Amino acid sequence: MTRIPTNFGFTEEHEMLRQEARRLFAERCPISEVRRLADDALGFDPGLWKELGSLGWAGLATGEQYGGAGLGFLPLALLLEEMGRRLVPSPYLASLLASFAIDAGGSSTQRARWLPEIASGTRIGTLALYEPAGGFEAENVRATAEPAEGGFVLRGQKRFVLAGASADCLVVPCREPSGEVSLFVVDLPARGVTVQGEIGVDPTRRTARVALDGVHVACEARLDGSGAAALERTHARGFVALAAEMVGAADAALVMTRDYAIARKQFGRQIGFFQAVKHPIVDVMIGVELARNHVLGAAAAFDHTPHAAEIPARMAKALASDVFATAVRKGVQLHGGYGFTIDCDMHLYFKRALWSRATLGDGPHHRRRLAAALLDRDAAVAV
Amino acid sequence: MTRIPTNFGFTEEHEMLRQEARRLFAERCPISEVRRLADDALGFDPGLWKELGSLGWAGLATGEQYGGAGLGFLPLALLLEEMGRRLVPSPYLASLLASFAIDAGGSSTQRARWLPEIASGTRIGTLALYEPAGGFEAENVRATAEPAEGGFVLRGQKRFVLAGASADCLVVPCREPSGEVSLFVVDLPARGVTVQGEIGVDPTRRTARVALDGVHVACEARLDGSGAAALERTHARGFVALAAEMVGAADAALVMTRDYAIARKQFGRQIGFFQAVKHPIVDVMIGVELARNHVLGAAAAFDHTPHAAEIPARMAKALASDVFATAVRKGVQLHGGYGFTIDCDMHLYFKRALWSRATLGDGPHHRRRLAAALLDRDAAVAV
Amino acid sequence: MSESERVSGEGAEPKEIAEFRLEVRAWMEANRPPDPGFKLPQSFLEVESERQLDFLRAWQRKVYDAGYLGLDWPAEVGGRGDPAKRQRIVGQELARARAPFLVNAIGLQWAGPTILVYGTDAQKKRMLRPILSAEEIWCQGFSEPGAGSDLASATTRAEKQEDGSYRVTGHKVWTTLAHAAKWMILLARTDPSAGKYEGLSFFLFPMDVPGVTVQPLVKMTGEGGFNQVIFDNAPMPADALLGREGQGWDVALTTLLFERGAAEGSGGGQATASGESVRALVSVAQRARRETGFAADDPVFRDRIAQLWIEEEALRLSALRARVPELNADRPQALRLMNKLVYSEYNQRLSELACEMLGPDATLWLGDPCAVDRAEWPRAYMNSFGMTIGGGTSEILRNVIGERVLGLPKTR
Amino acid sequence: MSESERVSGEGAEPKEIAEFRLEVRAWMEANRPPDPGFKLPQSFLEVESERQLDFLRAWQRKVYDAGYLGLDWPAEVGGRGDPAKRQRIVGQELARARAPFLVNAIGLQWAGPTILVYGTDAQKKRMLRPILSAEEIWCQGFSEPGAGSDLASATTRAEKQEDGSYRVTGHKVWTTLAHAAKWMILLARTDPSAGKYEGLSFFLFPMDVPGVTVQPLVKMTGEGGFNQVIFDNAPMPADALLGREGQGWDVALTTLLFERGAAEGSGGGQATASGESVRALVSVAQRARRETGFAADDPVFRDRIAQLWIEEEALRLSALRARVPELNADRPQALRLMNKLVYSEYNQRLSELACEMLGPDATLWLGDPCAVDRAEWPRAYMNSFGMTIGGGTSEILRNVIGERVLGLPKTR
Repeated sequence: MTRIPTNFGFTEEHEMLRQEARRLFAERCPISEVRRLADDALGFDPGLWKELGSLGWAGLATGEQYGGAGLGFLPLALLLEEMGRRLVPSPYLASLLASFAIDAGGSSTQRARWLPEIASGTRIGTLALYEPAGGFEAENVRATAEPAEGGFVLRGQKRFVLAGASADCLVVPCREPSGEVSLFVVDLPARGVTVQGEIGVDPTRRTARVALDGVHVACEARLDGSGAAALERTHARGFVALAAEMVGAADAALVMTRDYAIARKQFGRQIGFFQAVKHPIVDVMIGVELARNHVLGAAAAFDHTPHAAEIPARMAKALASDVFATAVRKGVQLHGGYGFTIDCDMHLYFKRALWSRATLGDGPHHRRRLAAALLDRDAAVAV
Repeated sequence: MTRIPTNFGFTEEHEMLRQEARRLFAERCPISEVRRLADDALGFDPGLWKELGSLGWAGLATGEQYGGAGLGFLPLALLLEEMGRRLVPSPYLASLLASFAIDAGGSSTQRARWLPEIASGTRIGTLALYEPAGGFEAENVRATAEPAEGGFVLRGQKRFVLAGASADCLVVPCREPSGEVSLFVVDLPARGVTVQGEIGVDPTRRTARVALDGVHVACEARLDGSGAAALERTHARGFVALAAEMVGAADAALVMTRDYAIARKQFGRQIGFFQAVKHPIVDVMIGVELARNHVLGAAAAFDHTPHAAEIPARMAKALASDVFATAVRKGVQLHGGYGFTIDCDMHLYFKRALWSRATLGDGPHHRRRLAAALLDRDAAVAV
Repeated sequence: MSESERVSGEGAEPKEIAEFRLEVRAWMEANRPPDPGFKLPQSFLEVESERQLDFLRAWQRKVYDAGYLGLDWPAEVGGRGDPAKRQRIVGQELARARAPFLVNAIGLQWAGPTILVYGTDAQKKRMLRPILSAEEIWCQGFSEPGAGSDLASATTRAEKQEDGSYRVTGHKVWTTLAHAAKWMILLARTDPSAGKYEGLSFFLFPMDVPGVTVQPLVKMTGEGGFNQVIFDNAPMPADALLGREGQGWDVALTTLLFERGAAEGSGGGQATASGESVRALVSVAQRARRETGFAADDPVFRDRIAQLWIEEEALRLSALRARVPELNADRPQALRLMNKLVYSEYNQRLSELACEMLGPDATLWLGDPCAVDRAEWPRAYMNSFGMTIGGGTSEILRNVIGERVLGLPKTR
Repeated sequence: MSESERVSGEGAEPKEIAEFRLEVRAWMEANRPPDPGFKLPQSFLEVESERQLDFLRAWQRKVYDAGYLGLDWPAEVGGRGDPAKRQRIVGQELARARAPFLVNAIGLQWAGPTILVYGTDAQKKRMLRPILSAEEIWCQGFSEPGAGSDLASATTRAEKQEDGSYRVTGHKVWTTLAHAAKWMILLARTDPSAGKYEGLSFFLFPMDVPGVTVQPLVKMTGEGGFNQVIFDNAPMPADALLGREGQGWDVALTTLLFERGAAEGSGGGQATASGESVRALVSVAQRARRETGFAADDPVFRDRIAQLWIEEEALRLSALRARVPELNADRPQALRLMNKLVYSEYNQRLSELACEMLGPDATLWLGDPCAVDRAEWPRAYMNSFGMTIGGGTSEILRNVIGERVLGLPKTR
């Protein structure tokens, strides 16, 4: 029987990290700072990014042999929840996805080459998730890698590349003539790579279109492992990383709404007196707590039963997507006219929710896979 | 452009009928009578049934040339809503389905043979909807009709036959050796036909299993028209007839809950003061009114644009199914412990809702067809 | 039936009405203005710039000059004294033609009808025609920072002067079009010593007096269009009063009935032609890429689209049924009072569903070259809250329906 | 992972615990009673007949004699003084083995734990062991016809006599198992002149005294199992009092915490092994015929089943997380207070979904030879309201959570 520890493997060290993260982001990234960065060209605070690196948080889950802290996924989830709570604009998630991908697909030589700089925060990595035709799974990859002298030539279009305009290193899935998908690591800037920032609905999260127009890379730039398998492992980790962030952000939206329901009076009463206000807030809280359960469960699964982590990971992303969407929908509605203005901070959470739900699969997407795992004997997903 | 009249074709005559129906059923079928009949072997009041016949209501929509009142579908919907409101236990719906089927599939000779007695209420008709393998559409028919001397031999199993144990005349779809489905009219009792009453969740609505074990019928017992086409037309009318009943019953459940919310006090207040009680009641009312719109719209469509009635009919059944289910779910819940007992009348509506949703297609069933009509170019359904 | 027929607005119509419809349709076809080359707002709630305003005023004026506005208003105030039905037809054909909306919506739909009920002859003569022609734009001064859902708690003060005129001091918010308005329908307190409701009066306030400051507010979409208005001892003539002093709450409730679509008589029909929205949703579904192909092929989304179609059709049927009293005998007010609530929530779910189906494509915003339909869907989803909050929040409307239609006890 | 592993109850366990689990599992396998040949109730809420009761008492006795009940109760009252964890494991294995439920649930889960908190040594000695052995069945007398959600309005009177004993007069309803009970936990008013809350006291009432009339109520399923109890000057000894006079509301709140799964310490674990229900739902889906094949192949139903699976797993994880204080630091009470609400509503949706998928097959009732699973699903759906209403309605629980966990103002 494969099981996670009854306490999720939670330790005092994790608790200290959680508290430290909450303190740091409260101090360094109040909502005024988020608003400043929303209008900033770069879109994040390089000082804070550097600090995350020096705290060892950029490589929290990366193995110690590759310069990381090797603490595992659970503390990472706790950290991401705190980042989500403050909507911290940061290339953190982007770099995380790159390190997951290199860790999953790279040989030890390749890991040793790229992971330490990402783990230290010296370089920002990212993973090219989408293409214009949609989908993030390996079967959706249409970009090509043609063998060429001393390496490969990459061609294709990528979209919604997190922190694309800031990244120093891009992990990009391309299809080889054999039909197999491989992951290539491209150090940026590179000849033939055009990066164009996208104008996104969520101003706290920057993405870019990346055009690969005959990009020459060396043989070693191709990660050794199966690209499809590495992508699958990377995605599963990405589901939970993003879900953790979403749970934190949904919780913050909930607390903001709760506070408003206590402060605001109408008809001579605090509006939280009215069950039409109170009960939706309670339902959001319940959803947030249940989604948090799944984030913790999935994080523990990566740490202890990684072969059985895909289902918990999909559950976490599915539930977090729906819960966050509800939290901000109710958040705007229950703030009334004020909630509909740019003066109210809720809109920042609202936009983050739109982005987060859409990225790396929404509720229907993951439930489709989960149903297959539950209902079909010959399900492709390992249960 | 094909359109229903802006007032649905509603006339003063319809209004008088509606009022008369409401009065009659209030008087003849109070809830005490429903409870009595729920425990009755026959399951309905033959006296009331006879009266419906003599009022001309058993043949309200049947053409005048076949002994009916020829008033069309709209007044029928209004009448059925009033029957639903009181949960009137009656073979009315069963007989209606039989007359729809004979009207849709029969030659004028066949109509003249069977419809007048059904329209006058002298004989109770019914239509065999389901078989053990499920489904009510023509493609689900597995019962067979083999040509035999002077007619056919019918074999098969039918289930959920409305008023099966009381019916004098059964319309039964069977598949001929050619693969085509035809409708056969079997006068009951008949040799080879075994009728066994089912024990159903809804005690106000009786159904039966009917076994056809080599039943000989004459050639004229096969309705002339295409069985599949006749079934389709019959079903569409059945959707709306049942939906009309459901809207009436859902409205009654709503009113009962509203009355309880006004009468019952807790915490020193009428419970209807609390929005957790008030708002669900409002949402049920909104649902009931929207479903009523569709019943009226679909009824008017049968009267004025019958070639474009299938979509309105499916909409009516889909929405009524969901609304009635919600009305009784909230009805039981908001009545508290009392609502959970057999002393509270709500359980009768609850059980009717379970039966009605399941019969002739539920929300997902009809939405699947509606989506095809809306989204697929080559949809089989005429839009 | 073809698609265009399926989504049409009305039932079978008498010949004269059908002819009128065809006449309007032909006119729209011939006169619908071309794309102005700059971004137009999605509704009158988001009008920001002078050029948007000029363009939209010109369009309304053109419709009015063609004889298609104020059809059901009396001829002596600029209308035509026709039945309300004809005005509705114009509204439907406007929507069908995808013509621009009528910018003076507050005048046409809320202020004008209220003046028709409560105004003196002089007020009607003065105010109504420029509403129709869009010469004078109107705004509404009901909500205050401390009185949103609880409108009757308004504290903006209209103090009577010795000469019978008034001085206004206070603070109104969410004031759509205040930056463009010549007039405001204003709910203000004339007698602070009277009861909460009895102390209120209703005014037709001239915006171009001293002591009025209009400060734009910005919506979560980044768009403008609504404002806060601060009154600092602003003068208002005696004849600005609509109805009697102390009758303000009753007058305001009448306005709210118009605002919530619960009463007829608007000078220009609302843009609610049936079928429009689900038709647009279908187009999104057919372009939205999902893992399994397009959203239009995914049974889970198909089920939800069909549900919205059912609701849209039910709303269309409401408009027909509302006009047959016998078919509303048990709850005469229900359909009208629930209309805004149902429509606004339907609209919110529809626009959110469009975003869901589009997935990452819905995360691109105005200005991005790859944004689907110029980011119309995330913008529509955000703007949908304007309707579920403004004009009575969904929560308040459920109270109103529960209390007025169902007789449930008051929650307050 | 195999299916049986996927749905198992707990995370990775220390060796001794894992061994204990295997031991219990083996015992269950060997001792689970065979089908008695008559209909068993779905839960302790629906026990009707003597033979059902006898069968279920014997089973509970067997579990107790085997050493698997009262594990976390002190040895001197019949327990074993083990950690609560072991009792939970028994509960999980009971469910896993599909063994009959423990009939004295009110004693094990609510009365016993409350007595452990508030009882005198004498009360603990007298009351607890027969709870474990099922020799003495317990019922709960909280609700009254006029005090359902508003329990503190109870008017049943316990009048103190000169000798210190009491006389009880009043009317309790929804009294599960009253027909079989030797004891009732009774909330009654001892001081009508004191405040609503302060006037209440909590008693361990002996059901076999004169002046007690138990009238069965019938559930909407037609099943019995609960009752009304009418007290007409019924005598009760002085030592029936639990806690102090006037402390009744506090004691009752403690009981409610146990009832809502918000506190640990039940003598016998609840039957909430994870995976059980969705597993049953899957089996229904695979047999439920839909137009397109089986419900298990219909993407719309698959989506809803997956959603329930997600919720079931979330509830399972709640049980783990609730025991790590740091992971509940922001809202220490949340998971426990929301447990009953979430589970009961999940359970209701699950049983309703089963009925929906089964379609007409779910309209056959107990006794019909073709009824699927002996009409278990429509019966389960109806019985699900027992849980969303009893022990605090879902509406009341949302108030409780909003007020106690989130600090929102009281709605009353």
